[in-house]
Amino acid sequence: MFKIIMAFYYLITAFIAALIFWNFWLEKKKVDRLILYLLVLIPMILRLLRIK
Amino acid sequence: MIRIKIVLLIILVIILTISGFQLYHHRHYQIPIVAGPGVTRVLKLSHYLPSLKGSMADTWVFFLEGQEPGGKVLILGNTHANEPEGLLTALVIIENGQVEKGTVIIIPQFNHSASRFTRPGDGYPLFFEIPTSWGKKKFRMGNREASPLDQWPDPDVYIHYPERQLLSFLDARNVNRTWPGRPNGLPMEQVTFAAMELIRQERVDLVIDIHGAETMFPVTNCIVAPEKSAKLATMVSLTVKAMEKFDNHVEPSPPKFRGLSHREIGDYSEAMPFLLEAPIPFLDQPTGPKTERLLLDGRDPFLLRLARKKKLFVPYDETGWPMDKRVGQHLSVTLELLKQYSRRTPDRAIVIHNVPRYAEVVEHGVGYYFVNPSTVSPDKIYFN
Amino acid sequence: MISQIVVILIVMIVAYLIGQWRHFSVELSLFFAALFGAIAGAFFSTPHWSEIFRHLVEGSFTYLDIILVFSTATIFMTILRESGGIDYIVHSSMKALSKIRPLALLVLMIIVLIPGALTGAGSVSLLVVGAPVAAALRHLGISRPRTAAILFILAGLSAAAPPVNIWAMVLCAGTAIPYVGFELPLGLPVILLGTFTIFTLGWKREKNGPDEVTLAKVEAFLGMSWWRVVLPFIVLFGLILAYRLWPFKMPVLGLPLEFFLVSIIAWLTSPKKLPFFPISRETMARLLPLIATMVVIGMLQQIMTATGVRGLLSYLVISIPIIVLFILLAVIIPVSEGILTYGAAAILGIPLIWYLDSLGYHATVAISGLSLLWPLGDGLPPTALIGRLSVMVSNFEGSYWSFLRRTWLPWIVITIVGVLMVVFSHKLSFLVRWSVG
Amino acid sequence: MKFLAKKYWGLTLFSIIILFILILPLRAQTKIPKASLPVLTTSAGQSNDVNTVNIILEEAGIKYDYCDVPDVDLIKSGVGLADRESGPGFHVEVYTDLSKYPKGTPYKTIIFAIGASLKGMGASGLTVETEEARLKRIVDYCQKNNIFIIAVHVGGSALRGAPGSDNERMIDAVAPYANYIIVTKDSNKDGRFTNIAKARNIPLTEVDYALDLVKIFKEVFQ
Repeated sequence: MFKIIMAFYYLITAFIAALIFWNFWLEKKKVDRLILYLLVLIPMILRLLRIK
Repeated sequence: MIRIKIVLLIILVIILTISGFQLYHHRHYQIPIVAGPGVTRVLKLSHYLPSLKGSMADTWVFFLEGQEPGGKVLILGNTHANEPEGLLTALVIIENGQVEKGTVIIIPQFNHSASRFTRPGDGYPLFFEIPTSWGKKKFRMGNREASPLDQWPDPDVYIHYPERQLLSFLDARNVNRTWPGRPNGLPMEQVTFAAMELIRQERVDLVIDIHGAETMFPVTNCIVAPEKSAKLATMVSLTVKAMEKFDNHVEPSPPKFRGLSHREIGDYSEAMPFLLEAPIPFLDQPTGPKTERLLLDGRDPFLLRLARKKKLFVPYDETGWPMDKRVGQHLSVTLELLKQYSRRTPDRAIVIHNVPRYAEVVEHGVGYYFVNPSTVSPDKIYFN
Repeated sequence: MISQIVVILIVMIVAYLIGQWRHFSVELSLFFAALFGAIAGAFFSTPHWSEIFRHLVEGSFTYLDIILVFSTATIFMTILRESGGIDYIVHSSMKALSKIRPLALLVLMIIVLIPGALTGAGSVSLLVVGAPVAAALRHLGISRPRTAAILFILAGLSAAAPPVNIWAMVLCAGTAIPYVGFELPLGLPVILLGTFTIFTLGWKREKNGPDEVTLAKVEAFLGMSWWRVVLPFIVLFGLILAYRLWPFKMPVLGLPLEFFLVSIIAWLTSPKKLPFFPISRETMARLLPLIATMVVIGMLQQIMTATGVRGLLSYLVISIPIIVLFILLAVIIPVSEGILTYGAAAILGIPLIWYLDSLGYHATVAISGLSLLWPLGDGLPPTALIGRLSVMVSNFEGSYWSFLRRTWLPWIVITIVGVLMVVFSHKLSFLVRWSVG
Repeated sequence: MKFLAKKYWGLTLFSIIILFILILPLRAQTKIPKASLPVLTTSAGQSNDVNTVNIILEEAGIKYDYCDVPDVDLIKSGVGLADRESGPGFHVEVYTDLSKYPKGTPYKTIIFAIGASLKGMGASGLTVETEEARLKRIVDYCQKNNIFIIAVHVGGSALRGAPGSDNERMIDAVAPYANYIIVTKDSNKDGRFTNIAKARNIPLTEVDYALDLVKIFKEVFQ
C-alpha cells in the first residue's frame, strides 16, 4: 500500500512538472517567468530521477 | 524567444548535471566498516523484520560475542545521521572491541536512509573526513530525518503508535520518535519495530542510543534515562566525573513524551535504555558557516560570545567541542555503563576490552582507532 | 569570520535591491540574492566554488511538499470554480444567511478557519474556500480591499489554529517537545481574534452587494446541485479526519494526493465537461510566483546557512536583552517570516524557545504566542505569500499597500495578544493543562 | 651561624609546608560526625540530586527510606513511610532493614539533597513558596525531636544562583539548621556553605566529587 501511494506521488510530481514545462514552452514574452519556471522544475526533476 | 529558451534549458541541464552528480554520489557513496577481531556475526536488521529487506532502511547489525555467556547490550549510532559522533563511537567499538563476557550488539547507522540524505535548507557539507595514520577516512554527512526517496509522503501530523500522541509531521521520518514502531507501519516505524524485535528476541539488557545535541539545548552533555535506568545512569555520571574529569549529568526521560528511545524501549521491553548526548555546536542555529571544520572542531565565534553571555548550557571556550572529545565521552560513558551494570548484576555481566576511553581518544584522536580497510581481507569489510 | 559574514550579507542585500531596481520580479530578485550570496561566500570558501550549484539545488527542495500541496489544492479549487460550484455555494448559503449579518459573518469565518486548521497552511484555506468566501463577503457589501484584508487575517489565524500548526510543529520537532497541549492556547485566541477581525472589518456595509449578478451566474449552470458541490469536500475532509480517527488503519495519503483525488472527483461530477489539462496548466501559470517564491526561499535559506549569514541574524536576535526582545518580537517575528517563511521558525524560534524555557517561561504557551505573530509576516514583502494569495482570490486589483493598510487594527490586536502570551506564558500554562485533559 | 641559619630556614620552610598540609583540609574539613540509622532521604527543591544521594547510599551499603516530598505526618509515621505508594509527583522507596528497624521506628537521621528544579517542583505540584514552607515544617520537627539533619549540596554551580534565587532559598531553608553539611567544591566556590557552617558552628565536609560521598557516608553511619 505504502509503495503504491509513493508511486502516486511520483505521478503527481511528473504531472505538475509537465504542466510547468508546458507553460515554459508557451511563454511568449517574459524571460523573467521563463527563469522562474525552470527554477521550480529543478527539485521536481531531481525527485523524479530519484536523485534527491 | 526560442533561442532564449534553448539557452536557458542548456543552463538548467548543466546545473542539474553538476549538482545531480554530487547528490547522487552522496547517496551512493559507501563507507567501509571493518569488522574487527571481536566481531563474531553480522546480520541485517531485516533479519528481525523481513519486510525491510532490500530497502534503504535496512542496515547492518554487528555482533561481538564473548566466550562466556553474560548480559547483552545494544548500541545505536546515527539514530540522527547529522550527529555523527554516534556513528564514530560505534565504529571504534566494532573495529577494536573484544568481548570476553556477554554480547555487544552494534547498529552503527540506525537510520540508514537518513545517512544517505542531505538536509535541504541547512547548508551542510556533503562529506566529512577524519584524519588517520593511513590517510583520511571519508564519511557521509546525513540528516536527522529519513530521505523522502524512501518514505514519502509525510502525514499532515504524525500520530504516534500506539499512544496516539500528536507529533510534528517531520517526526514520521525521525526514528527517535517512531519507537516502539509497528510491523506494517511507515518504513521508519518498521525500523524501530525491527529493533524492538531484536531487543526482545535477543533478551537485550541495556540499550545505548548515541546522539549529539546543540549547546543551546538544555538537554545536552548528559545521559537521558527513564526511572528504571536512572540509578545506573547516575552512578555512571558520578564515576566519570570523579575518575575522568568530565561532566555528563543525568536527565530524567519525560514520561509523557512518546516515541523516544529512552521512553519506549524501557516501556515495551525488559531492557534499560540510555540516550547519550554530547554537545555538537555545528547544529546550533547561531553559528558561522556550516563547514566541515565546524563539524569537527566545534569552534565558533558566535557561540563563544553567547557563552560569555551565559546563554549556553555547556561550558564553552576557544577550544570549542572537538569531535575527539565528544566521541571520547561517549566511549567512556558506554564502557562505564557496562562496568557498573556488570558489577550490580554479575550473572548478566558484559566485559569488553580494547576500547579506548575519553583521555586516550582526546590524546590520539578518533582516527587513530580506525583500521585501514586496504590492509584487511575483503570479507571483513562491510559497506554501509 | 564575523566581518566576512557581514560582507556576504551586504552582497545579498545589494543583489536583491539591484534586481528590484531593474524591475525584475520579487522571486527573481531573491534568487539573485541567493546566487550572489553564494558567489560572495565562495571567496571565503563558505561554500566552496564547486558546491554553489549543489547548495542552490538542495535548497530548492526545502518546501517541495508544500509546493505540491499548493499546486494540487489550487487545481482542485479552479476545477470547482469552473464547474460553477463556488457560485452555487455562495448563492445558496447567502440566500439562507444574509438576513442575519453577524451569523453570516461568523459562518464565513469558520469556513475560512477549517481548511487551514486541518492542514496548517493558510494558503490552503484561501485556495480551497477563499474565492467563494470572498464572493460572499462582497455579497454582504464589503469592498474588495476589505475582503482581501479579512481573508488575509483569517487565513493567517487558520494556519495558527489547532490541530495542525506548522510553525509550532517545526518548533516542537526542533526543540524536542511533543506537539501536545496546543488546543486551548492556540484555539482560544484564534477564535477570539478571528471574531474580532471579521466584526471590525466586516461590520460596515460599504455598498450594495451584487446579488443579481451572482444569482444570474448560478442560474446559468442549471446542472449544478448540492451533492455535486459537497461530494469533493466530504471526500477531502473525510480523508483528513479518517487518518485522525483511525491513524493505524488508514494509510498515510498526504495532502497533495488527497487534493488530487478530490480534483478528479470534482472534475467527474461537474455538470459541464471541463478540459482538465488546460485548466491545470492555467492554474500553474497563475501559481508561478507563489511556488517560485517557495523554491527560491529554500535556496536563500540554504545559502544563508552555508555562508553564516543565518547564524549572524540568529545570534543578533538572541543577544537582545529579554525586555527589549519582547517589544521587538512584534517586528522581528513577522519580518523574519516575510523574508524566510517557515524557515524563520527554525532559525529564530528554536534558540528563542530554549532560551525562554531556561528562564522559566512556558514553552508551549510561548510557542502559541509566537505562532500568532508569524502569520502576520505572510503579508509582508518580499515573500508576502498569504497576502498575495488573499489579493488573488478576492480579485482585488488596487495596490498591495492599500490592501495591507486595512488590516491595521486586527494586526495590532493580534500582535499585542501574541506578545503578551509569550511574556505571561507561565501564568497561562493552565491552558495547556486543560488542553491535555 | 650562617650554616645554622640556612638549616633553620630549611626547617622553617619544612614545618610551614607540613602545617599547611595539615591545616588546609582542616580549614574546610572538620571531624566527620556520627549519625544513626534508620535514615530517610528527601529533596529540598526537587532537583535530581536526591537520586544521587540515594545511589551513593546504596554504593556505601547503607539501607534507607526515600520520599521526595514528605511532610511532618509522613515522617512521624517512621520506617516504612506508612506503606504509602508512589504516584505522579510523589515517590516512595523503602529499603530500610525491617528486621533491625521494624515499620514505624522513628527516623534518627534525615538527609536533604538541596537543589531547586522548577520542573521537579512543578511535577509535584509545588511552588518555591510551598516547598520552602514544607522544609521549614520538617526542619522544626527534626530539631524538636532530635533527628540528625544532614544537608547535602552536590549539584555544583548549576544548582547555585544569585542571592534570593530559588536555589539559594532552598539552601537557606535547610543548611543553617543542619547538624552536618556535605558539599562539593563546585557547590561551595563562593564559600557560602563554609560561612554558614562557621556562623552556626556546624561541621562541614567539602569533597572534590560527589562520588567521594560514598566513603563519607560509610564513616557517618559506621
